[in-house]
Amino acid sequence: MTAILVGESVSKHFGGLKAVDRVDFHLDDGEILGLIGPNGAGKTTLFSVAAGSIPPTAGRVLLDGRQVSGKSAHRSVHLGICRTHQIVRPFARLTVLDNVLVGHHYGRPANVPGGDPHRVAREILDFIGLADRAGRLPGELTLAGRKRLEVARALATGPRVLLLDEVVAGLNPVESARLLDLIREIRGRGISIIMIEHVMHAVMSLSDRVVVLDLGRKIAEGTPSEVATDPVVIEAYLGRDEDDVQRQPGGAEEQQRA
Amino acid sequence: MTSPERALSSGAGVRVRLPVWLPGRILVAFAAGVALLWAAPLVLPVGEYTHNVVGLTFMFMAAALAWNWLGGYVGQISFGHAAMFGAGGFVAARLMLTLGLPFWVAWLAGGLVAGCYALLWGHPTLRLRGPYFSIATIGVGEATRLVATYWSGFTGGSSGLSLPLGGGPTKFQLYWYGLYLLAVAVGLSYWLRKSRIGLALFAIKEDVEAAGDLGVDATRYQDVVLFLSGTMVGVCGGFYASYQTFIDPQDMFSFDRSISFILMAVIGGIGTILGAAAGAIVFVVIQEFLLANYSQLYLGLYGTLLVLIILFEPLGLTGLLIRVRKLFGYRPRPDIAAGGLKSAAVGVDARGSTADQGVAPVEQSAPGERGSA
Amino acid sequence: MNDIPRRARIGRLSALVAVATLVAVACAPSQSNREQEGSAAVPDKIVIGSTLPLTGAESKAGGRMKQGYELAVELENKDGGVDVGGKKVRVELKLLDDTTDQAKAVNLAQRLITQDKVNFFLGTYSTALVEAQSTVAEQSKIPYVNGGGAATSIYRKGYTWIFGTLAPVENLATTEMEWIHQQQAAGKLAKPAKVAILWENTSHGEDFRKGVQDFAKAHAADYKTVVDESFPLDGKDFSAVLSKVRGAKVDLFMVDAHLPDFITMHRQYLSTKMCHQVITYGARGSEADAREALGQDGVSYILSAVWWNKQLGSKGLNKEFVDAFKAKHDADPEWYQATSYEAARALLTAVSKAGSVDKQKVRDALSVLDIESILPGSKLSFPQDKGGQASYPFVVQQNLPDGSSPIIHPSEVATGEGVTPNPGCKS
Amino acid sequence: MAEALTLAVSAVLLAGFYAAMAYGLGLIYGVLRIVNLAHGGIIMAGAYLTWQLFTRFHVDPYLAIPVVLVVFFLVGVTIYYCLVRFLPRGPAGAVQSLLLLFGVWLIIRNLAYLLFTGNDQAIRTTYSTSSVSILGASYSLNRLLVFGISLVALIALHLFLTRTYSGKAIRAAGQNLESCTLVGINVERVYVLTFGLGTALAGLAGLLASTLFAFNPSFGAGELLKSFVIIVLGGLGSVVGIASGAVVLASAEVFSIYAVPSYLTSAVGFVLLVVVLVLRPGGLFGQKVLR
Repeated sequence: MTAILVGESVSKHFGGLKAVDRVDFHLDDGEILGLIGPNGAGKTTLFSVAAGSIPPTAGRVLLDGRQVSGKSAHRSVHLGICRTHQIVRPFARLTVLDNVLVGHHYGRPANVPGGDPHRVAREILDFIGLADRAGRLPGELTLAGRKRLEVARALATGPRVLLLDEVVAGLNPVESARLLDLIREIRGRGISIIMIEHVMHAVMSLSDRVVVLDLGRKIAEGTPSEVATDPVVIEAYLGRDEDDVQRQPGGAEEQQRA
Repeated sequence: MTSPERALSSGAGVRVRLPVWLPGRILVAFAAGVALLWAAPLVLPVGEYTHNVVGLTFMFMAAALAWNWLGGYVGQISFGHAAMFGAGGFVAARLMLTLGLPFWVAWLAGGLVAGCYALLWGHPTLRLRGPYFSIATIGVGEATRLVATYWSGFTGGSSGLSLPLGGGPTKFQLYWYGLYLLAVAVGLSYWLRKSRIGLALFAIKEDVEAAGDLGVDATRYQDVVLFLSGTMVGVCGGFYASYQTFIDPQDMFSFDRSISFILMAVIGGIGTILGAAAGAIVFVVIQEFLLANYSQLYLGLYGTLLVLIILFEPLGLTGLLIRVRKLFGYRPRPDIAAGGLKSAAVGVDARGSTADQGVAPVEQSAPGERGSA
Repeated sequence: MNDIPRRARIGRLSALVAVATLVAVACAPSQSNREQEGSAAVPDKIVIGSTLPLTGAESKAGGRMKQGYELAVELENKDGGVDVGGKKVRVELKLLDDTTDQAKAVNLAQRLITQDKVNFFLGTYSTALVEAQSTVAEQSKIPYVNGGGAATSIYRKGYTWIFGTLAPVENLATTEMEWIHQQQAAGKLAKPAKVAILWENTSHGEDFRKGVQDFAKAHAADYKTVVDESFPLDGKDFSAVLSKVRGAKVDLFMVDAHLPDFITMHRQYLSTKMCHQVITYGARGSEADAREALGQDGVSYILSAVWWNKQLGSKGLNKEFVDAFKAKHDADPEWYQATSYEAARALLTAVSKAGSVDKQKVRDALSVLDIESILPGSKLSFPQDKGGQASYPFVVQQNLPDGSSPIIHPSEVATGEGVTPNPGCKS
Repeated sequence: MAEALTLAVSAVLLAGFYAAMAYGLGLIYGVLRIVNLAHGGIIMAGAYLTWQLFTRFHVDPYLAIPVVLVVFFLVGVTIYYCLVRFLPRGPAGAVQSLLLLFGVWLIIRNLAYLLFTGNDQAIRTTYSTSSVSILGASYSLNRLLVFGISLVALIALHLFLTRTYSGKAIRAAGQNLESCTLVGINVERVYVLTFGLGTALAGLAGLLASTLFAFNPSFGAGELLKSFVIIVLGGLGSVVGIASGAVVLASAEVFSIYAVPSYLTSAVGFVLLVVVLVLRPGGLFGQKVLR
């Protein structure tokens, strides 16, 4: 198997805080890679760097050998890598369909053929299971619905690599089970996936491989079963609680936007 | 799809495929409207004064629409559009005075200069959002006004510039040029709103980062919109110069001028096409009415209007219209009701997939209620 | 539709705009029938249009101008109206409020002229508004007399329908300089004298500055301009400019400012213990508001020049005017009422001299008008070489510690003796 | 050299007034994250109230301070309860608040026109033009007083925000809303308090202005814009920042006389504003929130 996405000693510092610290990772073609770690491990930050939302302090991320890090988010999307948000952020005053159309119109890499946007968008909604909601506002959907919408929008950009940030978090068992099947099907469509998850059974059941971050460093990597038994990982999870650490990267990002 | 020009030039009989976002009926209605307004003064017995004021109103409508592209579509409230209005006006006036260029060339040139000036300060400041951007625009506007007033070499300083009388078109003729200005503005507005670009702009307005994560190049689109907006407002400035035949920096660049654009758009319904235009009409009518009668009350009236609109009907006249139509059983698509845009999805509805249209309970949500600190 | 690159769309869009513009330029029906001939037949009523800033920043001045216009019309109507070719015609004044706003001043003039078809026009107040409004009058070829626009820029445009009773602000400066020159000749002032000119950045200020500088240049041996700064309206802190003046050790402190800036600046001037042989703020200083805001000591010995002063009102026309005004408002008129009164009177006189309400005839009458006047020099005419702007000396006043402000120049109307150098300065 | 020193001192004195002018705007922004466009109107109203108290009841402007503070605190509370309260929170709300409060400003201005006409008013006390001499140069007593009062206000505000419960609540609300509600702070009350306080401070600025300048109903526009510049220079919503921002602006204006024609000195501030916004959105002194 060839690696489609490669991270070379990626680092992201906010002031003194090393949110991500020299992390190497790779994602093989058609693979589902689980990315886990306690709060403040720097998972989301790593996503943001990989998706080009924020530039890395050092290191780089390559998609098929082409650099995607340090560019603006929209460029990365056009190169075929798309991320979803932990807290869903749909365009509240656009219909579900229009939400998807945004991704389809503007996210597609130049080489991906368009076809009739509405048909494509409908297909995606069918596939994701929101077809009957096409004309509604995101606000009228359930949380599960909005999470699906988040994924649908990302799919509409015709990505080759999909970065899913806690898509099943907050869903009831039934809903999350459905969503996990969905993710498998997505992989079935030849899209490689990295997923951040706190819901362990989800990661363990779905991932081919798992990377564990703690305090910005990669502390373990391997098959679900391997990492699950890795003492370092267990220590990291039970050892400390860094809720406060979690705050700062967020805070720092806030400032950057402001 | 075929180009708008062809679409326009297609006479009766000729079949032309129009873009999804441009239904034939809209095009026809548009053409008809322009034609009617074009012919109106030739047949109707309107007083010359009214005639002229209507011409001026056309220009204000165009300007309000142009402001709306930035303020309404992208959600960047500019308190500094007077800077472009003035720039356009003075460049145009200068070109007419010193080079004796034909007025419309001068207008376009003025507009382009204004557009470029807008880009000059806009490109960096558009990274800011919400109040930050608004504050920046206030700074730009005021700084521009002061410099312009001081730069008597170009603007004639405090004594302004007077155009040679009888040079350009008369106020009477300007009616039609105002109409063309408006037509262009409406056309652009429709394009910016209903074509896919509209989708991108709205996405940017709703959540700039999320838009970026879906591949929307926010910077580029905001720049394009600001440039168009600045250019259009600049051309309006040129028109104004020709209309008044005397312009002076204190008036052209005044803060109140910037405000008037905002008022028009907000009164009519920020982010809507007909709204902004209607707002301009209301604005002018109010002024014309109060002018003769209660001139000492007009400030307060605008103030009250602003307050009421923001509190009770953030969509302004458009919102009111929606409410009224609801009384008569009209069920707007939820996104319209929420002040969203009825975009490419029009095409879908046309394709008969309107099953879910409007069944949802429509709660009138103020634009951006979703926003969280 | 979706495979067309965005650039192409934008390109096509610009094409569309271009096409639209070309079409636009192609056709615009030209002026339709406009009845331009002011029918020579004598009507039974003459309507005079006018706008004034009755609200907004200039409301105070506007209100005073209104009194002047109205008084003149009233007196004219007392004996049945203006005599047009032997027929007495009543005069009606149609006066609207332009709220100190250029665009409104223009639009209202438009309305009065094209819609209400007024016969003649009396101008608004403050240079900026008159400047904008006069273009309308010129375009629609209607006699336009104003008592509120002083800037020469208004009259330098080669307009032929615009007349003004306010002498240029240059004269204000010149008249003051004349008096100063006399004092200097009498050895009371430094020679050569170092001059500081501070002027508000408006046409008013520009003209003042020009007046002082021209005079100083003309007498290069006697005057040296060492500070020449403009300042924006409604400044909050003048310490920078003032310290420049202090640094330059000047003798003549020549400022042109409107009331709020005068008060703010002079307070700083006093509280930083500055003092000069001659202090003037142009037209400011003699008004009650100034004394109110700065105190008697604050304004003492300040030189001010105005277009008219009631102290001129002892004889002839002046007496008539002042008495009539007192009778009506039981208050003393100020220069605002005087210049506006004269503007209206000049227009009406021109009408009866023309013996017709024909606009062209009246304009001609105005251009050759030369009448007795209440203004200094007691003659009023609108010399064509001055573009229709009346020109006469100002009256220079000086505030004295006893609260009086006698006219000290020109000597023929002087009611008191000027004091210089400023006794207020110790050491 | 001596001249430069004199200028420096007058710059600092001016900064005093500027800071007083900006506190209110900064406080409200820091907590509610809305820009109070009615600020200029309140300053104007403050000046008129002081003037009325002085002319009708012969209350010395500086003795009127408590009255003005109380009155405008209530005004602020009213504005909040009747209007601002209904705005949606967050960015969209921020934009709407701009328009809403601008409307309020227009109304206040119009009221002032109706009540007091457009004439310029000024307050002259026995000491209006008296002066104090420092290092050889003499300075306006009024300006010194204004500076002193502004300083006191700064310290008082600082103590209030750091020492009292309500003050800490305000700062908390300014920093992190969620956790506020978590620890059971009544956010609504905090907002009312803040808005009232901010308005009261604006009223105080009006009072101070009335002792220095002549004013009319359109007074306040310039003050509003300068307050913007200041809170942006100082980092939106930081009290100490505001003071520093005021000093920067005042010095820039006073000393720019050497660089640009004195007419353009006020433009300097606005250029500064845009540049800082773009280069250092956090303000010259970093983004400190009410600390």
